[in-house]
Amino acid sequence: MSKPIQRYTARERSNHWIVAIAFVLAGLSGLALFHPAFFFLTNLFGGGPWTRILHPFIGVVMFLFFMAMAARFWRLNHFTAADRQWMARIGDVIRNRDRGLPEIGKYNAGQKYLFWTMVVSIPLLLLSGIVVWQPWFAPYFPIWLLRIAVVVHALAAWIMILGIIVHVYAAIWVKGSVRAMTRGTVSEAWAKHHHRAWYREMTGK
Amino acid sequence: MQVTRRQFFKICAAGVGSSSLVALGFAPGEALAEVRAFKLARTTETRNTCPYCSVGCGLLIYSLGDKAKNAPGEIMHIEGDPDHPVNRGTLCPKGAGLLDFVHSPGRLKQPEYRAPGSKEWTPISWDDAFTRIAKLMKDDRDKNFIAKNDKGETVNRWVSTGMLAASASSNETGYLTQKIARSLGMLAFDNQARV
Amino acid sequence: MTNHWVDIKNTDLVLIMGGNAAEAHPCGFKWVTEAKAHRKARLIVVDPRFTRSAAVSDYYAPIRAGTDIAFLGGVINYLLSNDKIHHEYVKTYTDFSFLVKDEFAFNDGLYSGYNPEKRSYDKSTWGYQVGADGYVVTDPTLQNPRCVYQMMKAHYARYTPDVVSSICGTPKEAFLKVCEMIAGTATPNKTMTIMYALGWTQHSQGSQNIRTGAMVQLLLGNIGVAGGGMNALRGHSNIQGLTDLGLLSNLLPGYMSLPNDAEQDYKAYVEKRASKPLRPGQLSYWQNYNKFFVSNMKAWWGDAATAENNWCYDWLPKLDKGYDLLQVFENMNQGKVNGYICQGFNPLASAPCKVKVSGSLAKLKYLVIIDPLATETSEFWQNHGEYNDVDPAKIQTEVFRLPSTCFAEEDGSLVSSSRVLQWHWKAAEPPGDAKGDQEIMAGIFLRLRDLYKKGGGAFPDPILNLTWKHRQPESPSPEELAREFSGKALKDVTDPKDPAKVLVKAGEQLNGFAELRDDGSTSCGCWIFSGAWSEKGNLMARRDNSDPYGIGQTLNWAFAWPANRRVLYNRASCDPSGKPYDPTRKLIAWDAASGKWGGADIPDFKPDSPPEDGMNPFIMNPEGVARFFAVGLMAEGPFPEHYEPMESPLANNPMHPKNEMARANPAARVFKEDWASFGKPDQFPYVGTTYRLTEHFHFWTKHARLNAIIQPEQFVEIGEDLAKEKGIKDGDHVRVRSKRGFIVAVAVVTKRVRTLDVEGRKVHTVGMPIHWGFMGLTKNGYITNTLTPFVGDANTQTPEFKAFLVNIEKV
Amino acid sequence: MALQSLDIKARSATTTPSPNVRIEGAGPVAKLIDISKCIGCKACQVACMEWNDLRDEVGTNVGVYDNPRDLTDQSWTVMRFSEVEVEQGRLEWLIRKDGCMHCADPGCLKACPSPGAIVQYSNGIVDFHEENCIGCGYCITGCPFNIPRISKKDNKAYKCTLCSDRVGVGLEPACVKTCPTGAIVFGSKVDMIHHAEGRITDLKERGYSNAALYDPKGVGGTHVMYVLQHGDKPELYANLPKDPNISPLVSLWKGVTKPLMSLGLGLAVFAGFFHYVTAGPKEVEEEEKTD
Repeated sequence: MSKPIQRYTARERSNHWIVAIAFVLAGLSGLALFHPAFFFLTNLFGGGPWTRILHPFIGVVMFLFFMAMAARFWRLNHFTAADRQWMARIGDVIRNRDRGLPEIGKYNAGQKYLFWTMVVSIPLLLLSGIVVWQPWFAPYFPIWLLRIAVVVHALAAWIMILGIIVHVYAAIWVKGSVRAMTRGTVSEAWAKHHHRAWYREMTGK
Repeated sequence: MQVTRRQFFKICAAGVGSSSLVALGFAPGEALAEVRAFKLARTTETRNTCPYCSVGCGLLIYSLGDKAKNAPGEIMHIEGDPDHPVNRGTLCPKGAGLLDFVHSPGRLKQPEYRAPGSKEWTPISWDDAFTRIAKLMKDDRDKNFIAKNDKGETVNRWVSTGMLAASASSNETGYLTQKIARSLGMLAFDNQARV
Repeated sequence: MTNHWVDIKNTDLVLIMGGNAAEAHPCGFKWVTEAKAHRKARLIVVDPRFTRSAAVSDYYAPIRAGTDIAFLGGVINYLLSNDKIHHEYVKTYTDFSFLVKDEFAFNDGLYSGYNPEKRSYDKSTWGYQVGADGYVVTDPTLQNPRCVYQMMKAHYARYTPDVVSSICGTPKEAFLKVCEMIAGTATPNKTMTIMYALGWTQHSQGSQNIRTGAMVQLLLGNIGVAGGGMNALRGHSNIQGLTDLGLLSNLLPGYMSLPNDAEQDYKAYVEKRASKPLRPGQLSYWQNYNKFFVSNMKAWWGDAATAENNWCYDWLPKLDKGYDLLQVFENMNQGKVNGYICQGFNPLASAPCKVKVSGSLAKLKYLVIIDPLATETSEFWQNHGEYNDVDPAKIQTEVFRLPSTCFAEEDGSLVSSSRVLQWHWKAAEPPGDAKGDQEIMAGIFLRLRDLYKKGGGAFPDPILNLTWKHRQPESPSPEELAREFSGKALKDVTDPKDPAKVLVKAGEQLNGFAELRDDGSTSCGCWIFSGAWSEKGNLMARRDNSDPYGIGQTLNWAFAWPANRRVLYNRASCDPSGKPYDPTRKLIAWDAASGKWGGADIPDFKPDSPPEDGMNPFIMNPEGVARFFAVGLMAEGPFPEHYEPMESPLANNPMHPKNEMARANPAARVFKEDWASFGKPDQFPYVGTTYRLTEHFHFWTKHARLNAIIQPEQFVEIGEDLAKEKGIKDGDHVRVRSKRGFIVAVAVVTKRVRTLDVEGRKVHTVGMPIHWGFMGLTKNGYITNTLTPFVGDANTQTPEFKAFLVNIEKV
Repeated sequence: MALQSLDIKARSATTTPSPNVRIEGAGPVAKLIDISKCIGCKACQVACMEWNDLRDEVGTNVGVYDNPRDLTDQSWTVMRFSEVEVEQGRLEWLIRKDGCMHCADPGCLKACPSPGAIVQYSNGIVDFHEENCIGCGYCITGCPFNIPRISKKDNKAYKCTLCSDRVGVGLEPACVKTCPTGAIVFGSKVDMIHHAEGRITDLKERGYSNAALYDPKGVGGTHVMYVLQHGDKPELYANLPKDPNISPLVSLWKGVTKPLMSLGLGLAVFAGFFHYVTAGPKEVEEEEKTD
């Protein structure tokens, strides 16, 4: 058995999971207030008023830690020529036909898209969230702005949740990925297969 | 954390199941729709007349309780008397706010006395107040009563003490006050009609 | 009110002038909206401000404060010169044809008999010509230049639309539009009601303002008819009742008057008041004066009042002069008053010129406050910062503050502006140790009586003999007192036409004042209230609101004085033959079959006097008719004349520019020292006027949180032009100053107060609501009466709160 | 009048129909405010506070008659004073009683996320049930008239209930009863429209040729209506909206997006699931070999 390769440090993993937990909580509480079908989720938070009280604070936690994470991974998420080739073959990727895919670095184009989606939607969520945040900030904004904000908030949240569904699924789908965020390491084979450029960088092979 | 195929299947099934169930309307805790309880249900209704202007609007005063001995009624709501031919249940902002006049923090609750030169009130009993006032009045009347004027005409007047009578007190109070004032020979005696 | 609140719905035109009914009497004003909705009535508002009444009016005309007589004089001129009068009515029911004494004259603003030193008139020339038969001489052709019609026409011919517009600042076309609308009600089938209040009374010529209005109504035949009348909208819930009961310095109950020093002879006192008819066949109801008087004395002094001692006539105090509020504060200021009792009255806030009132109170030895609320007066000695900056250590007045009950905590009756006595019932116990007013008055009186009983003293007889037959002497009950003023028979009262017939048995309650006697067999504490509590019970507590005629005459609702009559002078609603002028609004009519007057109201008339007997409708007047010529009854003259307010922006009276004596009311009493307290337009160029707001009641509701919420802080209103001139914006704090002091308040800049063109120049008005003070839940404020002048109407001495001079500056 | 009917027509955040089988009796109710009769006395404000046991702050005067300055959790109705000269030289003091309009298509109810916090009765009253209110303020975004206010005391939304407690026992709302001039009347909506027609005829006869009833269709009509002297210019009355409707943004947000987005999220999960069971996991062969 080959030596595992360190993909995320303990700090990075902690950061990710704080954002992830905050996302789950914000998402569930947000959904609870979004559609009556999900209102039962308020019970997870101690009822409607508590859900309303907690949601924005969770959101702020998510925002702050996401910003830290984004700063950490910013440079790694610039698109390259290999990403474009990879994207051109996304159909093969989905169908698990990975042979001949370009060598890519630590993140593939899908992961980068997710990153930038988050970079756009999380600040949008924060800004629109502040505008409608009762009782602290909402009274200071005009109603027309509140109306824009609720729509922006809902759209941004939707896009973000969609992205995260893809992200979670991808982690489940691509075997060997989850341990990168739990234990911090991936197998050599995994790295070689999915992120060969990064693998070379890490191992010098 | 390694999720096996079997585990994932379970999670998805549960998620799909629960979300579809709630979407069909199995939201927990059916919301109630009850209005605020009607607060006059067993109150006592008393007919009265607005004490402000002279339209003389009829009032219905609602007080808590049924006048049982052990529970003195407390006025908790006042609205217009719909039977009254003039106001027909309506009240102006003053009449509509009478509850807060009845319960005003400015209501006086005990007799008070302010000594000459003093900066404050001190409580005084009713009996002491009446006795002291009567003494002051008698002293002044005895000293300054004019039985005859310079021409020797009988005039029987006392003008060194005066009185202003209420304009919202009842006829019964007004009548009694008039009777007392004139029996004392008072002339410096007016009511709000003057201003 | 000659008519009553609900009756307003029967009108075709409402003139609100000298009042602001929507603001001050909203629930009564409802009947204006009813008249508008159901009779297509129009509403005219004439006021210095565009008021809440104006907000729902059909026509608004601005006017300079204090120029109402000029305006109404112009209306009279318009009606006479355009012949828009109710001919039969004025000819038959008024003194139109009466001839005036030849000596009577009017020269450049002054009537004959003026004494400039005394500022009063010798009124001996102000009368009708009386013939040898003792009756007034008349000229039914109305041609004689000395007849009232001709004299009045000549008097008001000077009030041309141009003159009116120039004095009042009312645009000429607005004035003419109002005249035209008013003139439309001269026909028998149209009527107008006039609603007025303190906007007419609180002037140095207040009584004459009202008289001029009444003259307009008489010309139009609008007095005594449904939907007509002169309707004084009284300010307080029982100000009418207290006036009816004579709680004014010169009155006895039921508008009887106290004797003056010269009236040493009881018979002469009565004869002067029990006027004989001045025209043949007239009722002159005051001829019954002695019945009312004797019954009153019997009510007060019971068995002690006998024919031998003239029913205790000498026990009544006699007047050497008026002792109105202003005179009493003047006396107090001169150190002539030692004690003062304020029962539910707040003179520090309500009386003019706060500095004088406050200084006067400080000269008292003792002050007794009886009130449900902590009033400003009760703390006149207390330092409340800028709002009442006094030094308590220097004020040697002993002050008692006795908590009394409020309406909700007592039984009793109040008289509304409609003259209806309405009973109310106690709903709760008073707070803390508060006591009812009757108990408080009894508490003081009984101790006084004991002191006199034990130790004697100055003239104790009226005190010791005052009737006090109460089951609980220390707490006379409202029922007992109501029965006492309503009256009872002391001996059997018999029918004068048939002495065998007993009308009321001894000990029984009387049915009305017709049963009063002058032989001591009846007792009645207030003759006009007689019958309010008869053997049928407490009529004031009646609650049948049925209105069988559909014109709002709910005769079985409570009890109206006199005799449950709802519209005064209602005989004048019928023509001389006894048929209603307007059958659609029939109040009464002569029913030949039964030989009686009857209908929707109690006839204000001898009920069985047939029309052909020629008795006229105004039965309280010895003439039997209404007077345009006031004979000697008004202080400043028989015909109202325009005078400037005591403080006016004009240097002279435009009607009499050369006569300084006729600038302001020549008969208005001014105390010597107060002349110096009047401001001049060079220092105080703007017209100040004070008024009430609908959100508050005087100085009471600032203690009620709900009312404090809806109008929390003192403000003054100024027009946009003045605001621009002075650089004042909405919400700025301004200082308003008169010669007598200043107030600081928030500025409300509004289109509703407009600049007027008066005598070729611009006149600005500063409007000041009165409701603030240093007690209560609203933001503390200055007492507005800091600014007002210490001068009153020449007849009533009601202070001139409505027109004075101020200056204004941004703070 | 079927004033007592407090059967439920709609509830906020409730996807199934409310009990709806009863007929509506004499039909929905309405409060009609005749601005041409209103003297701005604020009796309605006081009666409202008194009946509902509310006491707003004792504020300050800022140079106008409007007090309290605006609707609050304690002031469910306020008078708004406007001095206008519609014709040159003819001043009018238009005074509008502001408060909840009880829309037939209530934007607040549409926006509210909390089941049963906002209820519309079959008589037309739109009532807030504060015990279910979570204080999110969405009702504010939904309301075309800027009515609901979140209390600083308890973070719950408050507004006029049309005195549902009084109407529920057959009485008129407190403001209606107290109105001294009869500017506010209450009854079945049909009667109120009839009454308004009479008022409009009267106003036209008095020269207000544009007098009209304000019962805006954009919100399905309202159960609080105005008679306006200048029906063509509702904005004269302290900016009464000329053609109010629920903001398209709110309609979008609480309309199609709500189910579509939910569906979208559901589909994403399904898509993942079916991808997994069809395409299978992405496994690294080399690693399996080495295992």
